[in-house]
Amino acid sequence: MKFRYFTRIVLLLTCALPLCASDTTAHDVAANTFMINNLWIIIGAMLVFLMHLGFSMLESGLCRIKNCTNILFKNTLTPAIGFLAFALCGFSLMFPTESHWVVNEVLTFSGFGVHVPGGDPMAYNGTCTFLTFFLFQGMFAATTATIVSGAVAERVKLSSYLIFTLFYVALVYPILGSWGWGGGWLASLNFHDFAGSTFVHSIGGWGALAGVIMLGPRIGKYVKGEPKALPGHNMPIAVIGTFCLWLGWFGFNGASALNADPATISYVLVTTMLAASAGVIGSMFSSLVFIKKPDLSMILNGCLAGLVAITAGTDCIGLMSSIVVGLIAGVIVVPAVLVFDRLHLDDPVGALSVHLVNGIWGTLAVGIFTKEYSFGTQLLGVVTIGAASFASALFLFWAIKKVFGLRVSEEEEMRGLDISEHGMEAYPGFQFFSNQ
Amino acid sequence: MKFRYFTRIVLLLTCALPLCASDTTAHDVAANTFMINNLWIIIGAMLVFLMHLGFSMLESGLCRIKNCTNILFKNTLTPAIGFLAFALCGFSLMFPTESHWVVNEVLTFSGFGVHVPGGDPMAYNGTCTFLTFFLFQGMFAATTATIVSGAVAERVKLSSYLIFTLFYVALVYPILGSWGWGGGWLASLNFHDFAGSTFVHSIGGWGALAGVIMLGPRIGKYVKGEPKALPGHNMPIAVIGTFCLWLGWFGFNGASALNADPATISYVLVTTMLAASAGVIGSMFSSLVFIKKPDLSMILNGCLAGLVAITAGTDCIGLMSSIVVGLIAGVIVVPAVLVFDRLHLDDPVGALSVHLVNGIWGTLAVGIFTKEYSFGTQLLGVVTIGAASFASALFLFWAIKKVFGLRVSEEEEMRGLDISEHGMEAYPGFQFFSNQ
Amino acid sequence: MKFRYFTRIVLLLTCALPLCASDTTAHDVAANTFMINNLWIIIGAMLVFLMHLGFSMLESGLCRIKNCTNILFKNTLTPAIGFLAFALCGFSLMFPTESHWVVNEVLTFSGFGVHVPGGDPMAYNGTCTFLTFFLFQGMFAATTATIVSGAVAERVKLSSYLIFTLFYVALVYPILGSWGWGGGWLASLNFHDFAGSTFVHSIGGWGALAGVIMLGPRIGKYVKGEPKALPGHNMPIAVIGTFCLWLGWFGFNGASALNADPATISYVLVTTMLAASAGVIGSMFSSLVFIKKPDLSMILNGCLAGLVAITAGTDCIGLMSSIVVGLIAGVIVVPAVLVFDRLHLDDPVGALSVHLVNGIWGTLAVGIFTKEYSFGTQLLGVVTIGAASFASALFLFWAIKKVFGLRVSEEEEMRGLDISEHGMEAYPGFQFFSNQ
Amino acid sequence: MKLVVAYIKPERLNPVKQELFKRNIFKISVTNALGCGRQKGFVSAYRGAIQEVNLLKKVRLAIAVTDKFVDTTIEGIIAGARTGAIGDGKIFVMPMSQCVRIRTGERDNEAIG
Amino acid sequence: MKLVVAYIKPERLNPVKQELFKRNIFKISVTNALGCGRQKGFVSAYRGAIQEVNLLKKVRLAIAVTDKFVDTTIEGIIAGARTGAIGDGKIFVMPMSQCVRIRTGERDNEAIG
Amino acid sequence: MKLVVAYIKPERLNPVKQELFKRNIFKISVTNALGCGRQKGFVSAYRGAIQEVNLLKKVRLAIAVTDKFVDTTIEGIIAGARTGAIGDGKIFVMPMSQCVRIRTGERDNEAIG
Ligand SMILES: Nc1ncnc2c1ncn2[C@@H]1O[C@H](COP(=O)(O)OP(=O)(O)O)[C@@H](O)[C@H]1O
Ligand SMILES: Nc1ncnc2c1ncn2[C@@H]1O[C@H](COP(=O)(O)OP(=O)(O)O)[C@@H](O)[C@H]1O
Ligand SMILES: Nc1ncnc2c1ncn2[C@@H]1O[C@H](COP(=O)(O)OP(=O)(O)O)[C@@H](O)[C@H]1O
Repeated sequence: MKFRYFTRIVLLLTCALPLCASDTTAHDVAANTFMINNLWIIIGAMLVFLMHLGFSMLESGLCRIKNCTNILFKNTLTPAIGFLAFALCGFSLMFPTESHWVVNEVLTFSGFGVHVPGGDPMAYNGTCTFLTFFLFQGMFAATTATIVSGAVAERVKLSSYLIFTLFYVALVYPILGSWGWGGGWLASLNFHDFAGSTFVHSIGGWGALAGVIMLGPRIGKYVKGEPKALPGHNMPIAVIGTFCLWLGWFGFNGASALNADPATISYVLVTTMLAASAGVIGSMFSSLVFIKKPDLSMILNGCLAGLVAITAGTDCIGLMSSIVVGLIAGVIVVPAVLVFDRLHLDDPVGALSVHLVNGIWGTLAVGIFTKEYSFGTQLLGVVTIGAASFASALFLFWAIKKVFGLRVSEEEEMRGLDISEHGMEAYPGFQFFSNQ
Repeated sequence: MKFRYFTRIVLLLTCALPLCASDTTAHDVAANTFMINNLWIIIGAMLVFLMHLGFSMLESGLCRIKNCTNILFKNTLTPAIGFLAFALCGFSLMFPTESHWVVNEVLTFSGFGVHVPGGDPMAYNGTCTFLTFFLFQGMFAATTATIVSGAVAERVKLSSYLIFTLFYVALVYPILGSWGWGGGWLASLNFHDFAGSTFVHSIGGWGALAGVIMLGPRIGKYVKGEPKALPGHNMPIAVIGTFCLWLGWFGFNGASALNADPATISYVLVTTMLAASAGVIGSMFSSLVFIKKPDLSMILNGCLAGLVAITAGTDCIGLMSSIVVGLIAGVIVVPAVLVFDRLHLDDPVGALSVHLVNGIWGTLAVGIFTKEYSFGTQLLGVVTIGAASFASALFLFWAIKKVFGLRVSEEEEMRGLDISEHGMEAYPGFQFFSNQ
Repeated sequence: MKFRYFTRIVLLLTCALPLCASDTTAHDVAANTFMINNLWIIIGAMLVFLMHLGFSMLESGLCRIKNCTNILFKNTLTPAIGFLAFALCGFSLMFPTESHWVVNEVLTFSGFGVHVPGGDPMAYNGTCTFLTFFLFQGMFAATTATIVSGAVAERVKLSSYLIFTLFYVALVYPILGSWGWGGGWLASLNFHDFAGSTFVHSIGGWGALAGVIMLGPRIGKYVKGEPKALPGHNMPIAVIGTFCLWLGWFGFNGASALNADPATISYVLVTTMLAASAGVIGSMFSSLVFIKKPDLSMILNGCLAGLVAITAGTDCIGLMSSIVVGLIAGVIVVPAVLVFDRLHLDDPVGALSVHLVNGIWGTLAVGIFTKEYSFGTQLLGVVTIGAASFASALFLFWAIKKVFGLRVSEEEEMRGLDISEHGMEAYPGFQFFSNQ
Repeated sequence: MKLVVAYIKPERLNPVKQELFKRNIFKISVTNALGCGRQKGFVSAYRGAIQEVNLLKKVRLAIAVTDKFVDTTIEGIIAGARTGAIGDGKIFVMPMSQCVRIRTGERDNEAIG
Repeated sequence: MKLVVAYIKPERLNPVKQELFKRNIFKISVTNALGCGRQKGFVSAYRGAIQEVNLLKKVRLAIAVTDKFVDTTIEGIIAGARTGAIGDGKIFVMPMSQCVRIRTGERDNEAIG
Repeated sequence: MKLVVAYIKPERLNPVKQELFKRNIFKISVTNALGCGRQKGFVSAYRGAIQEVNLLKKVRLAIAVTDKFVDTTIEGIIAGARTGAIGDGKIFVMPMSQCVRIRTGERDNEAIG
């Protein structure tokens, strides 16, 4: 009902104007500030949503043709399951209502389902409505599972992956997240993770590591101990994915300020852009040094590495330092990929090197490049969150393996998950060599 | 002229500040509110624009290689023709100037071309400038035609489709739209269609049904009465399309509030996200039940089904109810596809099941899940708009068929519209089997 | 640190409210206006960023399979190098600090590195923080190089292209840009280029022309003097690219207002949309006339031609005139492509016809369709900027050719840059005919 | 034994398969091919530049049969592939000296069917 | 001289290559193919509609060898390609009257290896 | 009649076609192929992991000719395909016992051209 709305609003406005008492005005000014902040966080939530498209394309592009539909399927379901799981359970485990904790600063829970607090919407947290906050956090939550998705691709059973996602987003991510962003004990220790180098990327990365270990490598990846190339099948969509992630990250980092304060958000976006750019450059040189050629998939990883690394300190690391943080992230992502490969940790898309390694690096970088935050506390956060998330993920994968099985059969894997799990191809009509 | 601008504005601001009279201030506060509302609607318009990319990719991904260029061509022209047609004629048929009607609450017209009303821009409707409103509505208008595009794909003549688009967007959509969003008789009856389950999706869906009937099925689709699979050729781009639509929908629904009121837009975005997520989940289970496998194209349809369904009541349906609405939408979209197929209504992309079936379901759901709106009125809207749009579309297609012909020749269809209409391939160099 | 933040802000707000002195309020009102303007420019910067994805996809889609990875690599590096180069050097060459010039209105320089001016953030230019302005300008800068990238594709050496980009963005673009947007001599003459028909697109286009001349055509493009078709390999991604550019342009033009004034930005977005739509339509008819068929790649060029052409006068050209400007742009882009081809200026993606020809047309159109700006001055701007940028680009390419060589070897070109420069394919597993 | 190789129009593959099935010939191998023959191709254009397409899309069939089945096979292919228009394609029959079924190691006449 | 042509399962290509290499046969040409044989394909569905896939993915090998190498070649192919399941494929041996190395113009036995 | 089959480098297809046209051979069928021969391929890397590419891109030509055209055909292919570098490819000539034009049913010498 579009047009009709106006007239009402016009009436409201014209009624409001003549009052003009400065009290009213002051309130209106605050309401405007609130509207702007709220709008920016809404925009941020949409940008984080875009990251799900990013992950879908990056992961499917870097996998083989025969598993493409399967990856797309998983990545379409991930935001759906993730958002619902977080909505119906996770949110209430992450953000204590009226600072109420079940176990002080460690565990909170205020019931299943979405409970919109009553009263003045501006009262909830002063910069956005409860539902805006909820939307933004829900979009965040789902990204954690998506990180795992890439690392376990091409061999994990669809159903098992979906069950893992459900529990990881409904339980593990929010409980650990409450320690920092919910105002728990890590927050009390002044641990600083502005937008989630640890709470999103490391938690996702540790989950990925657990998955990779529990699943083992893809058939044909290691022949007589030597890592073999199983090249990703579609570079343009991998690039689309990376650009969507890059763009989405401006919302991921920028709206994590939870307000639209011009100084803050412009600072955050500039450090984000500088670190991403430096990550690209760093990984290009690193790729030239370590693997003797400019590998496209490596600079895509390098870009994301820079973004992951700046995420923790995007609000407080200096401009020049953010270039350094990104550059280092880009440089280390390449040897990290090689090392994981040598360790026979088969990660088709480089999720471990990007999210885990640089999630850690970025969190520690806050302790190194700023005065306000101590390296010790940052390290403590990295270790405790790492231990807790890795243990939970290992347990989850282990339990799912016991009950449902984790991996498709050898025959299904050879044939490709597209045919064996979905009975359909990603590119019907196209001809391709299917001997890999 | 960037930098120079500043100085002027700075001057303006510094002049304005010292005045500080509370009258002026109250006006400035209102001006700020106006700016924010206007900005959100601008953003909404851009997000709706993104849906055109969404449709292009979804439709081309779900069609065969040999018609891919043709679909891309149509979908690139659709927003262009649609926007111009709506600008030069449709807008004036949809939104009465100063509440002036030619036939009361049924037909309005204020002349061809864009007529920007003079005076204070804030006077137009209190939340955005005339041109912002115009832009947003223009973006909407073009989506209606795009819905038809997918259903008639792979056999319709390019020129005939373009002529249909022209008339549908210039005449049918705006006249019917004026009954509700222009403040016409349906609006007076308190018919509620917040963002267009009926006015956009059903009108588009009925147009699609008319097209499908007038064209008949693609060659090879029904062999001895049995529906055969003609698989879509590129799943990654179909997923890109779906995510672009999903993202665009936040603007489609969110900015249909025509203001950036934090409570409203956060509510709308949350119900939209919940319904889409539930649609994905619902269609996954429905796909497992009805076709015994998790079909990717079905969950893409399911996601859109959830979005279409929530569109009418995204502002007023409860949070939990929005999950139910989306879930049902996702569940019904799969049998709907099967039923249309059994009826030999050949719809390559599932546009009927998504937009028509769920446009109806969503409009009725407002009557079911809310107290403010009556089921009877909602049904009345569904039926009258349905009858009027279906009849108009049938007439348009019939007339075009008489004058120009609707369908390409059998030989052209077999060869593919890419070669026969455009003389070019979508993927030159790639090899594919072309015996379909 | 999300949740903790709130409480602080809530405290701040609740402290602020009771004061209510109208002085404070007036200041707060101005601060809100500032926040909104700043937010819009931030959004604009993100939209301009999206254009890099657009260029990547358009250019790779319109080139051959065997060079696809290489183009993606270049286009991923371009924003990274471009942004860093502009940040560390270009910005300071473009925007004089406190109106200080080295050579009056011709050359400014305030040192290497990013220097954030201290003091009140609102003092910098009244509508956005220094860093917002910096971010927006940085995103712009990198687009100039991207324009060159498409024209020189499929034969330029990766390293040589990157070096060119570095110098073009760090030196040429900002120095020439300072003449207008930095407040230099062209600005003083009232030369009007709102968002960069000249400063971005022509400068890019002249760079492209220099590159095309210095490189010569691709092998096989001209056989016995006749231009041969070397068709682009992936139409869907070319369309994705075009839509991303189209969408990004709303930010490119809209946020070039450097404020979110409702009247201005809605006007700019409507003229932008009208010109783009008209460009599509114009190029369709032009394509039918000149090459006797509706060529998809031509309407993609036509769309962009309309956008480039309206860029200079998007704020001041009338609504109907903007349709005319776009229509003419769309019409001329087709013969322009044919003429460049006849002149053996081999431009795989049509960058010359889109950015150079229509950058000129758009700049002149401001002189034709408006009263405020003189055709003479517009022409002067076109000629001087054209001469300066073309000469600089020629010199750069010449120098790079001398020192490093510009073009890959014949063998590498035949094999494709993907294998010869990167040792990888864009679509491993897919089969394609590789005899082109 | 003979190997019957045929180049046909892609859209005739399904009819050919059906005609062969009718004649109890179930074993076929198919390859994508391009062909140039009397049907001399066409001159297309991309962005206004000439594109000589003289390699048209064809499908290559290979069918190994015993000598007495050769004529039936040829007849079946013709029944399915003939449209009467130029470009219908050719059938080539080549002598074959051995045939082995990989699964069983069977040879020649036992292996062929 | 003979041309040994084999249609095998795509995933057996690497083992076959290895077995041939072991037997000092290094020169092979490979083509993508589809095959229909005893392994009759499967009925799939897309959006609930029937899709009869009776052309399965295969790979075609062509190996030109001197007469005395024919058996070794066949044996090598079988060693690499046999899984024992239906669909393992066939080997066809055809007489070859000439062989030319394009690079040198060498003929027959000199050219074949 | 003979079937002349050649595996050549993809980028030599156009020159070969031209050389054959000069010699009045207009009918050719072309297939995509991969080949492994003396030109032993290369070791590439993707994300630092080894990728042995020993199947190089080739194009397979099949040309059915009457016996007296065999030499001209071979000569034409060599003229177009020879670069002198390893990997130029091979020509195989196989006896052909029948040839049928699908469109007309013409046989052998009438059908071949
Ligand atoms: N002599 C030949 N050698 C190889 N392939 C041939 C030969 N003659 C015809 N073909 C194949 O058959 C196809 C159809 O041949 P064409 O001469 O166009 O039609 P028709 O046989 O109806 O006269 C060609 O495209 C080519 O693939
Ligand atoms: N007579 C034949 N002519 C041509 N190709 C054949 C023939 N017989 C088998 N093939 C090829 O061999 C493949 C496997 O044959 P199939 O009969 O399925 O298995 P098996 O040989 O194990 O019984 C087929 O898909 C087909 O490509
Ligand atoms: N004996 C053979 N059987 C099948 N194909 C062969 C044979 N010899 C060569 N080829 C094909 O010819 C191509 C070139 O052969 P190669 O030995 O690399 O070069 P050259 O012939 O110049 O020595 C190979 O890639 C392969 O496709």
